[in-house]
Amino acid sequence: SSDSQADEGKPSEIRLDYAYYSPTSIVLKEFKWAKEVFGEEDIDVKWTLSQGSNKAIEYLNSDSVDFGSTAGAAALIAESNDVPLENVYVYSQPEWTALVTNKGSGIEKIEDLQGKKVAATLGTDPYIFLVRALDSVGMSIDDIELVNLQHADGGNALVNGDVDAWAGLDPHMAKHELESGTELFFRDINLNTYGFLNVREEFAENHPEYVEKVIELYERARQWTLDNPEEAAELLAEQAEISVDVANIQLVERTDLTNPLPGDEHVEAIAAAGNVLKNAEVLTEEDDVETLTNELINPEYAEAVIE
Amino acid sequence: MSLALRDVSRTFNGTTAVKNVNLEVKPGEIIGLLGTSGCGKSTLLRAISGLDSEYDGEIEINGTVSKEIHDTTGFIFQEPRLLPWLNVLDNVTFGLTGSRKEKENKAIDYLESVGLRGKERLYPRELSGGMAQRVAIARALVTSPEILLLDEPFSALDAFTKMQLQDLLLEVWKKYQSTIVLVTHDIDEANYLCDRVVILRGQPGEVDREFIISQKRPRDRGSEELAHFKSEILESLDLNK
Amino acid sequence: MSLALRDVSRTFNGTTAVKNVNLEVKPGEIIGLLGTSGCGKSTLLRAISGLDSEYDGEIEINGTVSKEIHDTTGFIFQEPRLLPWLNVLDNVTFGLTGSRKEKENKAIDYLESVGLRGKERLYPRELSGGMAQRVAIARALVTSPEILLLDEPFSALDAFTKMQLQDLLLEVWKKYQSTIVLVTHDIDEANYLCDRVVILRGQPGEVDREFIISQKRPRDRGSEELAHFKSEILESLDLNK
Amino acid sequence: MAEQQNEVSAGYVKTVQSEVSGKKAASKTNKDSLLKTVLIGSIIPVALIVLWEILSRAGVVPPNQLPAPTTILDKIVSMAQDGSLWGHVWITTYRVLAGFVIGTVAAVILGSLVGFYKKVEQLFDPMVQAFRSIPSLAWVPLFILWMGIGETSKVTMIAVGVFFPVYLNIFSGILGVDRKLIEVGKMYGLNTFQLVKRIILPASLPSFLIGMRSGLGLGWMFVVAAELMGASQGLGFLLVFGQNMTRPETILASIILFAIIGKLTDWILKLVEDRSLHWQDRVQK
Amino acid sequence: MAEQQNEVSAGYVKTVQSEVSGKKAASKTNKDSLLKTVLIGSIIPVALIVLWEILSRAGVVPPNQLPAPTTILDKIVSMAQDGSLWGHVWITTYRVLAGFVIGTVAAVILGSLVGFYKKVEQLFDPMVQAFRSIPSLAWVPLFILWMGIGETSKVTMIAVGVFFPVYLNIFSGILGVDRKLIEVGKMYGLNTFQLVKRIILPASLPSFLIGMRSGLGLGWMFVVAAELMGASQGLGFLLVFGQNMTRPETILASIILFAIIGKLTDWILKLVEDRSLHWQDRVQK
Ligand SMILES: Nc1ncnc2c1ncn2[C@@H]1O[C@H](COP(=O)(O)OP(=O)(O)OP(=O)(O)O)[C@@H](O)[C@H]1O
Ligand SMILES: Nc1ncnc2c1ncn2[C@@H]1O[C@H](COP(=O)(O)OP(=O)(O)OP(=O)(O)O)[C@@H](O)[C@H]1O
Ligand SMILES: [Mg+2]
Ligand SMILES: [Mg+2]
Repeated sequence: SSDSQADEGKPSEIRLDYAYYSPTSIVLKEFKWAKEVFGEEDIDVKWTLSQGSNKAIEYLNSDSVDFGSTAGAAALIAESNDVPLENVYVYSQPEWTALVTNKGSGIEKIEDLQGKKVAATLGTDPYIFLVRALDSVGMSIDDIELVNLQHADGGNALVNGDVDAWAGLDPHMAKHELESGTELFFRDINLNTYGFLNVREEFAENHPEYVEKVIELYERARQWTLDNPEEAAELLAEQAEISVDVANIQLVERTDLTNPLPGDEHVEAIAAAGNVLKNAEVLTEEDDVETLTNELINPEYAEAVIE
Repeated sequence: MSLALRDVSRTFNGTTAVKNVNLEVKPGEIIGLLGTSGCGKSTLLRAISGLDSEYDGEIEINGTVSKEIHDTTGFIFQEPRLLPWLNVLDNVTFGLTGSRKEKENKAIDYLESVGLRGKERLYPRELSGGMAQRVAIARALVTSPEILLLDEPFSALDAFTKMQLQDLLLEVWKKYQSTIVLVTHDIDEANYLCDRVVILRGQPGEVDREFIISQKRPRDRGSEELAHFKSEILESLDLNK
Repeated sequence: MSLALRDVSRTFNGTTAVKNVNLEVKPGEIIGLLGTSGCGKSTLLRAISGLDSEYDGEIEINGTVSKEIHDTTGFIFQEPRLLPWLNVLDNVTFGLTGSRKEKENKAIDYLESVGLRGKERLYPRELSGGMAQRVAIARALVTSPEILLLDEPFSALDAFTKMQLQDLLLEVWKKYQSTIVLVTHDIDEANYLCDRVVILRGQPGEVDREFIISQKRPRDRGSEELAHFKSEILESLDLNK
Repeated sequence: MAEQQNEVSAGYVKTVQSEVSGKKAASKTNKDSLLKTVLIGSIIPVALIVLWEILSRAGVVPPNQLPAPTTILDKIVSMAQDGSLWGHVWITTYRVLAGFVIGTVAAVILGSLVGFYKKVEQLFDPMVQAFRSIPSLAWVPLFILWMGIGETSKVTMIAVGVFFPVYLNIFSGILGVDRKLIEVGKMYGLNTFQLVKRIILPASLPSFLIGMRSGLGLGWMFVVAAELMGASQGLGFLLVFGQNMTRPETILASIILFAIIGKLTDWILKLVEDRSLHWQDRVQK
Repeated sequence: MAEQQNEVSAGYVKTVQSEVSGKKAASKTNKDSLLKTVLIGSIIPVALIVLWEILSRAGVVPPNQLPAPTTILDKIVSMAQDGSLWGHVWITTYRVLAGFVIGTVAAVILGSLVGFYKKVEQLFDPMVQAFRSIPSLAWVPLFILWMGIGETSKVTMIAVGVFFPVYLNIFSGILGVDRKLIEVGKMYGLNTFQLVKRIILPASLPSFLIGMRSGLGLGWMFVVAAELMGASQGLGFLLVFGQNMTRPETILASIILFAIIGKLTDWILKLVEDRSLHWQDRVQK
């Protein structure tokens, strides 16, 4: 909106999102560092909760936030639909999705899924993960019976026996693991598509230096989290109202915070995801994955901050 | 069927509408119920019909005391109360049972009698006030009830039609020997039709007087005896008295 | 106000209800409209009132032809048509303007006249048929309309109350010099009240005869002249003729 | 029907005949006026769509947020061509209609009982009223738990949506039935069931029909929640899919399909309404 | 009021007084019967809850999907203690009420115009009927787009939900008003506005009130969609949050709060209904 394009490149307001799948955003919000930094310049800081990648993109698309946290693949899909966003920072490499089944179901590897009912939410990271997992053993989505369920419902459907397997998502996945004894029978952190911090293109154009300032803040939060993993898990547990155990699994075991700089590995991962998506007709024929990926990922700002 | 009211009273929210009404009606008798407006005539009819059961006292029909509705009772309400979603014919056949054909034939007979032949397909909203009342009359008479409760049945009719329908009522009465209680404001009508005229008076309404009219039917509407009754009845209605 | 009907006809879905009615009413005149049930009396009143504008022909009120509703016209409908969500008092004050106090005082005066003092707080569903009709009469008279259209206003009243209200009507008429068109089935009533009685006949209804009653008011209800008119009117209503 | 008057003596059969021919003539004018109604009714939507198209072409509304109507139309046409459209439309319509029938029947039964018996009202009504404000999405996990993810849970979900407005309208319709008419039925010795069928339902029909129309609308709304339960086809699925994929033209295509089909089904009910309420003494507008 | 009859001559003022004292007496019996009503109305819900608790304790329902009522109660109590409960309840109630008022007012205005003028009906009604079947979730992206994620879009979303049933009921209520009563108004020279106010609205009040109650229910349902638009508080938020975080007791706590508060607000409307429809000539049950 016009607010964010006030005089001389200084925005009157910076609108950030926070999400329970982006622990650093929670840390940042909780310690009020953004307020501290931008408050000095008379810039308002506004936080909005994103309940999922699709919501974050909706907010970016409608100019309701300036920065939005999404999964990498979601950002790619958004890019292909002309949502004006750029990925400027990688807030984590999470292993938030894996393939899950009930103990003793007899499913031990991907091939066992042949003809089975598998729950996933179409178009989300777990779905992409499922497609890529199947792809890795030469199967396709047509070899299984996909049941489209929301993440939480998918987990419950698995426990109830309505489906045989589930492309799960944390914290649901961790919780079911702890409480219902479900098992992750296929995991591969490299098939997850990273956590992308995206900025609205218009904001980046008008206030490039503030993009950098936000990245600086994220870096500060990342450093703090790396230094204080336990406290971070507690903070997450408290904020997301999940148990500390679940938070620990999610944050300590399954999140890698070491590489925040968008780079070749991310481009590759996204391109690979893009190709799978194209085969699954989530992306259309006209979409050129390489171009899209390059348009999406812009490491300049992060490079300036992180050296 | 015989009918007996014993000490019937009715109170609405603390206001008594009728008080201690006693009345014995022999089978086949026609009773006229006259009284000033609001003295409880309709209330009494509702009690007799069983629609209202919150009266005090006893009502005995054919020897049994009950507050139920007798389905051998026909009621012509003070308003036509036609069912607006049914046309004239269906309104008249409403209370009949049997095959469609039979019911309609019967109904058409009575519609003929009340002068509404050819109006079978009209809906209540297309009727004039008097036509609606005549449909209601046909609807009640067609079921040949053993007890007939009539609440000002001919009030919305012109003098001539009224006479015709009075005669129709007598015909039905003769044929089925119905016991009839007729509420009316038309003293001539009461005199012409009734064996006995009961005058209610006051608020709460109480039985004031009874006139027995023993003249044989068919009666002469202009007879002197009836004229004499008329002036007496009129006098007993006078509020100033 | 003067009133003139010229060649007024009304057709419902292809069926003509009244045909070619012509009528001139002088200011302050009381016209009685008699006719068999369903011959179009109410239809005519509705046309005069302006509620129905789909008639053919012209209706002139005080020299201007229009199909609008005149708000100096009062209408007592054939049914009471009380607003069920208003109590008696509020129903009567419905058409009045001014301060609440004023309106209520006026209304209470008229309620007194129609014998319903003390019933101000009752709701329509708690009224007897005649009481409802009297409320409707009070509601129409209280606005002192210049033209009064009455559709069987006293039909649900006992003989005595009826006479009282006929006299009330004459009082109002005297005071405000209203022009009155009165539909009634009671020939005595027409004779007692009207300057002129118009008889409608047939289906579609057409003006059949007119009787001019020049006797001065107050009239004697038992006078021989009126009795003579009565039998003549009765005869002209006879359907068999 | 002008002749009828002169032939009153010819009577009953004649009347019916002339009424029939009258109906034929009426149906012709009906067609004309239907056309006119449709035309007038299209003015505003068409104007809005044209405006929207112009704004889109002029670049005022960015296509990534609100694609132009032609883009959406393209989307719908392409879905129609590859055949997927019919699948979505058909399965959703089927679910809504099935849920509608079940929900309406349940509402009629419970609504009549509650409207008629004070004890039943006191027992059930408070609970029903409390359930009424639970959002459709809240039912989703419970329904999956109780009924799994098959068609049963989907149709039941829609039935729940339909139930409440129908119930509410029936209940109040019955309460509003004029005592005078019920008494007529009682005088003819009707038992409770007959009374409901012959007096109460017809008398409360206006309210009932509005309840049905409200309920049908809600049925369409509940489809989304229903199709969150393991559907892979349907308009609600299409909508959520479009939202997950940030595909505005899919979202808007599904919205427009909802509007069109919803309108069509409502129109059928409205026809029924006009047919069955012709006896109402309405003011001519 | 037994004395009233004997004091008719004392007249008007007296009548009012005795009516007042009559009301007092009535209010006492009212209280008793209210208590009784509440008790009877609780039988079924209480029985269900007890059954549920027993099943939970016996392990028949898995606690990670459907926690026991006591667990849910604990959750609500703990939310009440840490104060977050009031925040959720208050903000949602505020949104619903604001949306309810706006939606109702809009529906009354458009509904009256449409009910009254044929031209307006032909212009607007078809479009409104089409919009009626668009699910709440479908509006979310559009509303975010048009109005951002502030309170405006949330309240508007709820207003949209409230609008349709109120509109539909008003419209049909007006059509169903007895021509006879409207004519009375016309005879007294009322203009259109007065006619609506003094005759049409009171006469269509039963229908209107049911529309309001339906609308309020829908308002509660639309809250979830509304609070998908960037809310961080509210019952709808709580529900979706619980779903996203797999917290069944949060989900169920929010459902129960929806039911309770929804029921309370409905009960207020029902009281208004009973008050304002006492004139109806209803059958005593
Ligand atoms: N709305 C309508 N639609 C169709 N026909 C109607 C309508 N209103 C009246 N009619 C017909 O017009 C004729 C005259 O009706 P109207 O009400 O004027 O009679 P009336 O003289 O007042 O009779 P009554 O003394 O019984 O009240 C009747 O045949 C009636 O069926
Ligand atoms: N439902 C009711 N609630 C309260 N009061 C009522 C009710 N029904 C009737 N009343 C009262 O009972 C009294 C008698 O009414 P009823 O209808 O029996 O009179 P009526 O003799 O038939 O008069 P009319 O000749 O005017 O029809 C009236 O004072 C009326 O106000
Ligand atoms: Mg009476
Ligand atoms: Mg008439």
